[in-house]
Amino acid sequence: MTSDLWFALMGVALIALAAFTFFRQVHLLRRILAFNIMGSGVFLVMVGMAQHQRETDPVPQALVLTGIVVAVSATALALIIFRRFYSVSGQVELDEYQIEEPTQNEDHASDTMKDNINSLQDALQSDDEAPAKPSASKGDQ
Amino acid sequence: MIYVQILLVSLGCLFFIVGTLGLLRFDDAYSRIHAITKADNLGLGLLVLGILPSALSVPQGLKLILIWVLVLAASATASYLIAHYIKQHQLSKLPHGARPDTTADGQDAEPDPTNERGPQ
Amino acid sequence: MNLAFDIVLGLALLLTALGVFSSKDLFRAVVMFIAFGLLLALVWVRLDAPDLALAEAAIGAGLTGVLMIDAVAHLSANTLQNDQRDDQYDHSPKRPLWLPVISCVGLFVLLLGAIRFRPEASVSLPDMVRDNIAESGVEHPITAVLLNFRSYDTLLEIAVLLVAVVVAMALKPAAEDRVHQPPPAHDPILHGLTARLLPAMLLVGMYVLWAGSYMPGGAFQGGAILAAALVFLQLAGFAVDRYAASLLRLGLALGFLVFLTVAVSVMIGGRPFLTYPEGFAGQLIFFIEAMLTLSIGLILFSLFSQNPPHSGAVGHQGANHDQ
Amino acid sequence: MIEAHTAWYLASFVLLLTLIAGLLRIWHGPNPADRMLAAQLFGTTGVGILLTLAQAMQMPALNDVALVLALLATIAMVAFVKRMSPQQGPTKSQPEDQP
Repeated sequence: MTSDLWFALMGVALIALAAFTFFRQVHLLRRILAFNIMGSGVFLVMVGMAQHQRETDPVPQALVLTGIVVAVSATALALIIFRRFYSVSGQVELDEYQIEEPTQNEDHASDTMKDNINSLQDALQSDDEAPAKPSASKGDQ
Repeated sequence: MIYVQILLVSLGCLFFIVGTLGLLRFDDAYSRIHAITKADNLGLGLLVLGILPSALSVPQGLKLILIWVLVLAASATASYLIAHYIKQHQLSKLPHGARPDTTADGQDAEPDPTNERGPQ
Repeated sequence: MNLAFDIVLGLALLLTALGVFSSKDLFRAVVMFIAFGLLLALVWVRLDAPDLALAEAAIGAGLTGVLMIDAVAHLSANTLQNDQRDDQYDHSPKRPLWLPVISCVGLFVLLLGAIRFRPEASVSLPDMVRDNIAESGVEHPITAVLLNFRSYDTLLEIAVLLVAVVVAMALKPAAEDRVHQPPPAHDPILHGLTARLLPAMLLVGMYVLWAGSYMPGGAFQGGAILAAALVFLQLAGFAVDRYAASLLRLGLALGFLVFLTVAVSVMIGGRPFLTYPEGFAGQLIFFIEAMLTLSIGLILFSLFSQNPPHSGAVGHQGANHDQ
Repeated sequence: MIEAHTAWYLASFVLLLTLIAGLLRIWHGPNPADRMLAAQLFGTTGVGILLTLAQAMQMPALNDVALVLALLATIAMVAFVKRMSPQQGPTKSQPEDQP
């Protein structure tokens, strides 16, 4: 039992738990958090396993270094898309498990992710007409 | 020399323990700020002093001191910022002995319902 | 002692991750995530990877935390009702449990199996790196891998970053949709700290970049520090994004363009793509790295500053009032 | 007399334990400011652990990591204070109060 192997096992546990959370939660921000931690778990497995077999190995470390920077930019982009989605639709989750009535956007009845993307696109295109077309699903409460 | 180092590092660790204990045990946010600054200033300072004799070269030693100075400046500013924030939004009750009429800060921030105690 | 430290550190990492996953309060999850980043930096130290610790300290404990706090603030600037509704979803009978459980258990078993029955590596990469390091132009093996042995990765990585920032710019709300926030309150103490800290940050960023050729450090870590410095300035109330708009556009693509230009121009001399002429490798790598640092810093900063401002949902509220 | 690097490990181990104890404050809150305070202490303790580990593992490069961490220790706090408005209840949003 070396510490490299131990941290690789921790990485495995992180990946599994993050996968659970990713599919269990609907809040997009929580999914982004879970996805980030899953990425960290993958990095741990990569470096830990490579170094468990041999000595300190610069190649996986360099790859993971690239990965960390790509991961942060992907997270930042995901957050931008999430916030844009939130300000357009007023929702923090995609509509798959919607309990309340669906959004009253122009292209009504959005039960699927695809429709959500459509509504986002519509709102983006109609940006100049009105200050965003929000769904009213939240205001009705 | 080695005994002085052991003493300094142990004292530094002790201040970190005390700071964490204060963070956990004090029951208002202002006192907690007081607790963590002990760890920041004294704990890390003593730790750096204890490590200095083992520094490999003069630049390394200067770097250690620079780290301490940076943490001092950063933690002082962070403490100020968070205290200002807590006071401004009345997130915590005042520590003992402070006069309540100095909290208002000229605005009508309403008490936070998530705070168990609420400002009195 | 050694192993005990690692075991406790690993368990603490797992504990913070569990804290992130199980917090009902979104903000608590985010603070736990910041703690997770810090512990991960310590784990990289224990895995003999100070380069990764350096990047993680700047990115995991710094930048990502700021991005997340900003996003939560964006949500709570409107209302946290969504969060409460989220709890309802959690207990909704409509949500099947089999998908999370199967994916969790399946991944766990598969990965454990992969670790248990791993194939023996047929080539020793560390040995190959050690044998060729003298020709690479730098002394630090990780920089050699990133900018010489596997420079494809780095080139494509900077391209990916560039694409991300272009997408972010495309998603920016139209000008009239944006409500201009009042300039942040002038805070003399924060102002003073930032003004004194900025030279230190730039200096440390440059030091880390320069150190990359012979010890842990390099373009990625330097870029992350530069980005954090710019984000710090922006948060402290200096309108960096407005002052530096033109510089930003220029700097975003600079790293990629310089890297590509060097990579292609060596082909004129009849050498393969992405190799360096003998004798110039060290200088060229440092030049590319300097440009990469600038680009990475500016890209990560604009991914932060391109965020729709908090007023994004103000339009939403206004629409509610109209009804 | 224990070996020098074991003593350094011991110091970093103690600091790690205080770090883990600090997690409790992040968990219990009660308000966001308390959680951020705990995160601030995390940064400083992290610097302490890195400095002691640099001695224990004979890795001077870790001092650079500690330096970066010390420089960026306040950035999350500044983001919190500047961006987060404290309305956490069911009240509708109000404009951020700027003094």
